[in-house]
Amino acid sequence: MCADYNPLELLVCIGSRIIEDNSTVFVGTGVPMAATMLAQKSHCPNVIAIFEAGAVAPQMPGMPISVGDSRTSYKALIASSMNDVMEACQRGMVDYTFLGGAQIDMYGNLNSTMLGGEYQEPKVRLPGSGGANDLASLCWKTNVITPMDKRRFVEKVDFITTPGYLNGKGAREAAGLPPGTGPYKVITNLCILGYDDETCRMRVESLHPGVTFEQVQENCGFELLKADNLEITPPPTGEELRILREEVDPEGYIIGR
Amino acid sequence: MCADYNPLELLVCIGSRIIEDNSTVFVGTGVPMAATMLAQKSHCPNVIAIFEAGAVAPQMPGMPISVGDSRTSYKALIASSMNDVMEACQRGMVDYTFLGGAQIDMYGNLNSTMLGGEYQEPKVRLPGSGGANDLASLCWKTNVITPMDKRRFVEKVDFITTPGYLNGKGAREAAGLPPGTGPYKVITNLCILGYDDETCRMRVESLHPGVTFEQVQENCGFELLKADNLEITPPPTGEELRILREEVDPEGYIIGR
Amino acid sequence: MYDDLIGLDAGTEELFTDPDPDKAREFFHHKNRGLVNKVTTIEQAVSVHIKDGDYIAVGGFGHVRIPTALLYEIVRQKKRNLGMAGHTSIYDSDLLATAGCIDRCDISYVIGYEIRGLSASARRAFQSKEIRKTDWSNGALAWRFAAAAAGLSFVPSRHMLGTDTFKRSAAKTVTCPFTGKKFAALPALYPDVAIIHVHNADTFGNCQITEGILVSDAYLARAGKKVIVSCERLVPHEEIRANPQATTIPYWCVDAVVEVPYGSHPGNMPGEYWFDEDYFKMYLDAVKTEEGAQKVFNDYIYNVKGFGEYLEKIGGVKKMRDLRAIEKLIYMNKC
Amino acid sequence: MYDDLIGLDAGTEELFTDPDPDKAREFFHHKNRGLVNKVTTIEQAVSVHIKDGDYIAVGGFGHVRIPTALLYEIVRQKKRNLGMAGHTSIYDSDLLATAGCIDRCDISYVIGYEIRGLSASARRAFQSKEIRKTDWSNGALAWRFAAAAAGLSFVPSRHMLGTDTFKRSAAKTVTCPFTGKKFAALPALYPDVAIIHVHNADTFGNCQITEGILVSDAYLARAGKKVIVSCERLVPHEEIRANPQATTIPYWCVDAVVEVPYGSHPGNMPGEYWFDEDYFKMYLDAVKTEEGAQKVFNDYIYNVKGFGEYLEKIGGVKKMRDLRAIEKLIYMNKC
Repeated sequence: MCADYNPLELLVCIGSRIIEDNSTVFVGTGVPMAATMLAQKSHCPNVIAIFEAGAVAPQMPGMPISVGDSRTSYKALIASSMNDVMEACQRGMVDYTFLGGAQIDMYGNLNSTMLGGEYQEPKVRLPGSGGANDLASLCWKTNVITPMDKRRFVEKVDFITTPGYLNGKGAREAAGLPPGTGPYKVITNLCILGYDDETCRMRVESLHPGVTFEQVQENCGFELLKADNLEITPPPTGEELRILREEVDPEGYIIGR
Repeated sequence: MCADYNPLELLVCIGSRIIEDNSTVFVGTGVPMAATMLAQKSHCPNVIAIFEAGAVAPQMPGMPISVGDSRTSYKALIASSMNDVMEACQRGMVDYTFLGGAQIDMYGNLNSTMLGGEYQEPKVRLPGSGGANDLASLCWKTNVITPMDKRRFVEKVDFITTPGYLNGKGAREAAGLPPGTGPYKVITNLCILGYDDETCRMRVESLHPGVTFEQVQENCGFELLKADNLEITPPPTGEELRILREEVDPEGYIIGR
Repeated sequence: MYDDLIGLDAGTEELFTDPDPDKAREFFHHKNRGLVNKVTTIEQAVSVHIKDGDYIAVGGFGHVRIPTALLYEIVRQKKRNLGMAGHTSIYDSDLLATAGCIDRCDISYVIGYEIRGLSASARRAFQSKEIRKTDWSNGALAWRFAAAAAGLSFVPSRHMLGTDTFKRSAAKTVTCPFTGKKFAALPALYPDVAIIHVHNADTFGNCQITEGILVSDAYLARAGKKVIVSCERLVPHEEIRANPQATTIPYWCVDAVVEVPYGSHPGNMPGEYWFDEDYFKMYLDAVKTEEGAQKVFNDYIYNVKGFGEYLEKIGGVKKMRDLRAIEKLIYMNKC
Repeated sequence: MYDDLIGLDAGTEELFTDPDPDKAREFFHHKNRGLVNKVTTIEQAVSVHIKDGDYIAVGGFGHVRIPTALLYEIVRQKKRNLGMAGHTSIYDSDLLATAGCIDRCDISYVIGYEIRGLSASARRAFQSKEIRKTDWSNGALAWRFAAAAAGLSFVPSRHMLGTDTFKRSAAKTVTCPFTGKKFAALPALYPDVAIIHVHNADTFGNCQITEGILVSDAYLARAGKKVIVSCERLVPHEEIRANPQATTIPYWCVDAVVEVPYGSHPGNMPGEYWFDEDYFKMYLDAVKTEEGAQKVFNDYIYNVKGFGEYLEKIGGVKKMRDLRAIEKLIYMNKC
């Protein structure tokens, strides 16, 4: 069955596939939460979801609206504090995190703080780091899930809220961030991107069905690298979409149905 | 009634009188615990006793054997962690502590670590700081309760486990300890001592009934100062002794009856 | 590109609070340790304990276990020139920023409403120079409270480095004397007043948060020079003593206690009631324009006498019963 | 007098563990996160997870909620050259020092038995050069565990300064970049193995300490590279999930779980059983001489097959019932 799906459903389904069972995943609001729930209800029954307000591994009775609401600690293994879970990240216990942002550059640096203008009087003020800076600094692998367009994928972000590879190889370590951490995958509506080992620049690794590399490049504000073995992303399966629509987000908070 | 009492009972009764109601008192094992319980059952119903393992303000059903045992958290207001209560001290929330030691000098420095020999191979190894260094560094006023003799009250302690005034006025601050803290009273079987404001040296402030200043000096290994208004300590009352023997320490753990 | 960020040793923005632990110790030295009745009214709690110019911090998670009744009262009493910790902050900072109560903010998360989108009025307020800003991360503010709770002036940490978040903070760096490694140094944050909503409190201010997550409230309550607690219900002192492990905030941290059933509406109170999504939708729609914002503040804050009248307005006990049913999964057929 | 102490910038003694947070991170990176059954035997827990030369730390408070069964097994398996955190340490360090298991110790409190006096055998052991010593305070070790739990290499603190305790530590000093004030700098302590006794654990290692104080065990469990838990009873996984606020130690910290009813005897297990004062008296009398120490170790550890036989020897279920009655105040007429 070639299912019909919208771009958000695509993001959630593809995002959920990166998650490994028995790994620890620090989960943000929105699409990442839906992706994690989908993973848990499909191929990762024992993924350990961690929420920044302090909950770990709940059996969520429905889609949380907040990473701090009562659904995140429903039948959780531990309901503790933001300090405790952030310290688990800093200690090296957390494998993955999933983030978003208003801007991202070729090194995976993210902006969720401001667009244009001066810092004290920006054109557009955004929420700020929240936990994003912490997670991208301290978790082992940082994934980004975001729609792709030229306004979002930019040459230079207006503000580095959250560190990617900063300006290239070795820069994170030079700045003082823990070694071995950094961006891992970027899941978009068009493709899956990773990073080149040497340059730390973003590179297309898998094209979603019907999408060409040129289309991706057209929707990106910087020059993209291309993986040697460019793959085709398997589309969302009927079963993935069913679980997503019926069990993960029946109210359509995230997928907008 | 002129009650008959032993030296430990005297120490406990006199010690209990320094405690003020509605103050926070960090309580150590033994005589300090008995003094605090006596205070609570007499003039300080709302003294807040804090125990280093994490308990605060219990309604103790009997004399604890340990500052970490279940009696210290029985009907307590909070049963938390050593970190939490030590941080309360560091934050300035704790008024008094009561300590002991194998040696004390004229500046109130205490030794509970070792006597004689080299550090790695001492003649006599003692338990070490426990919480004493923390409390004497971080609580506002440090009291010592101890029997008095020349072996204990010495010119120079073999090891400063726990800071008094170190070597005089300003030395604590120079070392980096929080300002405004330091030794307050020393309760002995012979007298109550305080400290001279200018020199930070120990000074006799009140003689127990029947004790002369000369007797005190004979039992002390360093030269004592004498307060201008040397007082006579009121002896333990019958009521104090009754509460101590019947309610605080009926098993005689501390007072040895 | 970005080279200036990588070697930066100190943020460039303003530190709004004094991290000096000895000044904080002096304050805590004289804080009352008595087991005295601290129960008061919402009006008195705010008028007595919060002064114009104070720096405040709010417990909970922005729209979860927030002290809404106290926040409304701060707005109603037209407190001005407040500083604020915009830590995991949502409806709380939106209210105070939109109403013009704050003139400076340590931001880690403001304006956003998680999956609901953004508040236009909060965005207008935070885009203006009228609010002086310093940026941090959520972890940074959590650890700044913990540093203050521990009576320190700073703690090391390993995030923020290399980013504009660090540059636009007031953090510095420090070298570890054991490993020679570079860390961020976060200044302790001692708020003048912390306001926290809890499930249960006794009249002395011993608080138990009986369900859900703690965020950083155990630290915040200890860091705050003054602490105002609102609680869903007062409980007998003996109930606290029956389970001392559950005490999150000991009484000695607390200056005032107010009993406010449903005091976190429209927020989620874990174990008690779910978000009022109808209210949030109405609010976020209304504040899209300045006029709309004025009207919703008039209708729900300025022109109501207090939290009791507000509760009637949003649907009263029937509404809260419905939100409880969602929270308790009573009407849900998918769990 | 004492002038040398006041300006001292670093302690002179040995740092027994590596505070490098990146080496610790690398270890934690590869620690299993799976929800797998970790239940094993006392023998296996000790033989598999504790190697000669490891640095261990013991939860509880020396004679309160201590993992006695694991300690006896370490003695019985004749582990050698262990390092140890002598934090609030009583019967635990006495056993290991007397039996010759440890050759180095971070001391904050050893040898003493609080109001019972001292252990002669522990004193003999700690007076000898055979155990390399470094001194700290209880607060220092508590904060060193917390620093490790937070993934740091050091934390600042305000004690120890000016004393021989600082001099004979491996602490250093650090200047606050905000206030210019001098602090002690405590190196994070990541033990190779932490052993902790709790009330309830599930088979995955989620632990709830249901009564009494926590000492530093929440931090210790997170600081330990490996963690062995003994529990009074295994509980269904669902029981943990029913009250996640009560989880002190999450499963991902834990490598092995053993169920040992009465596993803290002769220590006090809050809510379960009181100290066995008869046993402590017997023990402290016996260890006054080396021969007596040898005999009591033979009688109660080496020559018994395991903790079950030990329990029979000390009076079995009847004895434990009596200690429970004292703990529960059932026979006490003064409460």
